[in-house]
Amino acid sequence: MNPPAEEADALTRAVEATLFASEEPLTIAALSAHLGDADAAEIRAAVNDLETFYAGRGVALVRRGAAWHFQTAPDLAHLLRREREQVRRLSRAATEVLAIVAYHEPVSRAEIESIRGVQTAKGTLDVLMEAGWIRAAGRRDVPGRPVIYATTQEFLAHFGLASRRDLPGIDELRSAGLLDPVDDAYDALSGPNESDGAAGPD
Amino acid sequence: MNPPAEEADALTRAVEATLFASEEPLTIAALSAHLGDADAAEIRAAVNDLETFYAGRGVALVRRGAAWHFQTAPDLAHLLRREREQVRRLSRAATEVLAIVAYHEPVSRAEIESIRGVQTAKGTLDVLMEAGWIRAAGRRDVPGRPVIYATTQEFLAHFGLASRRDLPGIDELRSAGLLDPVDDAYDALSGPNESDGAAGPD
Amino acid sequence: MSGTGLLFAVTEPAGARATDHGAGPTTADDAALYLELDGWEGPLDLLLDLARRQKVDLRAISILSLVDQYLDYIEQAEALKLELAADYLVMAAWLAYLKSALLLPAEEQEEPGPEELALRLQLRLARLGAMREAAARLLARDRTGRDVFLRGAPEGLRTDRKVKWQCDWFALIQAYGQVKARTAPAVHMVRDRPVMTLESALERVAAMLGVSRDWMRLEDLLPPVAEPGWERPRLRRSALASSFVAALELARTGRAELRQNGAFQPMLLRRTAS
Repeated sequence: MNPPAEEADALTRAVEATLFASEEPLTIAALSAHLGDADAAEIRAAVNDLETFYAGRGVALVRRGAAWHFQTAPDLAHLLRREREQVRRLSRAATEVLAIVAYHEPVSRAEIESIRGVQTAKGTLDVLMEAGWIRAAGRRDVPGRPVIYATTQEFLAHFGLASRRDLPGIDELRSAGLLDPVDDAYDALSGPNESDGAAGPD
Repeated sequence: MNPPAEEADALTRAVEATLFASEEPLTIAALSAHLGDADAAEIRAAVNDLETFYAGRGVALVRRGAAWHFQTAPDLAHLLRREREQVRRLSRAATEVLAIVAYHEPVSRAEIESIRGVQTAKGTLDVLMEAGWIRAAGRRDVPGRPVIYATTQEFLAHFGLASRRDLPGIDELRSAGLLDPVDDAYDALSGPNESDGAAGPD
Repeated sequence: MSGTGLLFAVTEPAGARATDHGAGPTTADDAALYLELDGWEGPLDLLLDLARRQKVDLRAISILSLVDQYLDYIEQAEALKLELAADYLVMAAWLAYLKSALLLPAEEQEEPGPEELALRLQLRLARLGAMREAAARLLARDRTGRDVFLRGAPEGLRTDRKVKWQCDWFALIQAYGQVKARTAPAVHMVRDRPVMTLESALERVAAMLGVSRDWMRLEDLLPPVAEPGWERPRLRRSALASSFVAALELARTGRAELRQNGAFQPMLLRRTAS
């Protein structure tokens, strides 16, 4: 059965307790600050220890962006799901906009609309911002200086992504050129000469 | 270090995740109901396993009455509530008020204001009380019964005074030049400049 | 809105139609194609869905038959008097143009050519399709609060900031000294400053005017700097002021004339003629 776990050292215990008690994911820096400016390398080692230690248990220590948190093991979802409040239901439009922001970030509203071929209601972006999944991330340096959007740490945490590199299929989409604008893709397909011509007068 | 924990069996993992995710302590019966009416004896065994397993870690599985929950190891409770000390210099106004209380105690706010010649913000007295240097010392037996303030033992300790009698008297202040009108002190400082001015346009 | 039953079937646009202009494969299962108006996120979305029904790789779709499917859909909707948003109609017009251009002989084409437009449409559909799939895969992940759960009752971390106030003995004493100095019953001791009184200035100016009838600068009537004590700027200033007032007084009583050639010019005076 379950023998007592191997004795954890003091710092590992402290990191474990802090991550358990925290209401939000903590970065190495936040852990270090909370634990009296402990050495970041040692904190990192403790976190890695814990990650290994909890592997295969009912609870797992996972990385979300730069931060870490404990959560239940995904394969136990069926046991825990009942009686839980439903997670936010997203409209089709909101889901698509979220995906476009995540795969293309940073991206302007006009760029989102050009991919979807339809105007995006202001409310759609608001819903995603209210959920804490996207944020305004500055302005694009083009005429009109449009606001550009990017995803947040909370987005990564909610969808169980360690980083944007973990977005499903992002590598294939990128290598297939499906994340490039249509103009670029067209130029690439029609060869350099033709694209020169296309850029000419007329 | 921390090797991966020994493989936990399915029920133990489920109990672990359920207790982790629950917002309140769970009894064996509640756990059993939650986990598809699992056998109470098996649940109990799993709970005992977990209790042993977590002994000595940063997190402990503890029993509250008939119910179980995870909590931070008691010896690490101090990590949950940290105090950060921030050193700040007392403002000029607060220093004056403190000095007045020290020389005139017990003294009401109205009296402090009449000595200072300016209104005293309520916050100023609060700061001094927070610092532990003054305290409310009853009420003056006059109409309105205003609160009167006096210094504390901590005040004496902080300023290295055996008693209030150690505060320098008015004569000593005068001989130290501390009672010179501010204007004269200003003149003394700005003397040379002024003579330049006199030699100005002729 | 989705519950309002705006469902209708698009009848198969008779395979003959497609063969008429010899374009791409006809789609076999369109007879059972149920479309819900509210279900589309714009014309591109509708096109993408129609393209999907061709059941081929998006790169291999027949644009011509896609155009036909779209135009049929719009026709059906109009026949049923369903209100179509303007952008669906704009797309229909554009696709009709594209279709005619694709069927025209190549030499009569304008730039950009229909092949380019078709390819660009295909690229757009591929991009939208990719995002639609990505969205579905994203939503299928283990989501917090649905599949994985955070600690139900975290103790929470709190950092209480405590201010440690700092003040030293000297600052305290100095502050009290300043309060006392500032508010002490103000006995103003005017310091005995060396000044030239009006009387002495009057005496001096009158005496010096007596010497000649030439115009003299007021400054020249002041005690010379070389005289001990008179080099002090404050005293000189006092002497100048008093001498000026004395000059005015002499002019008022008719004993002197004053003249100034312009603003800020030297003040000149001389004894009156009498």
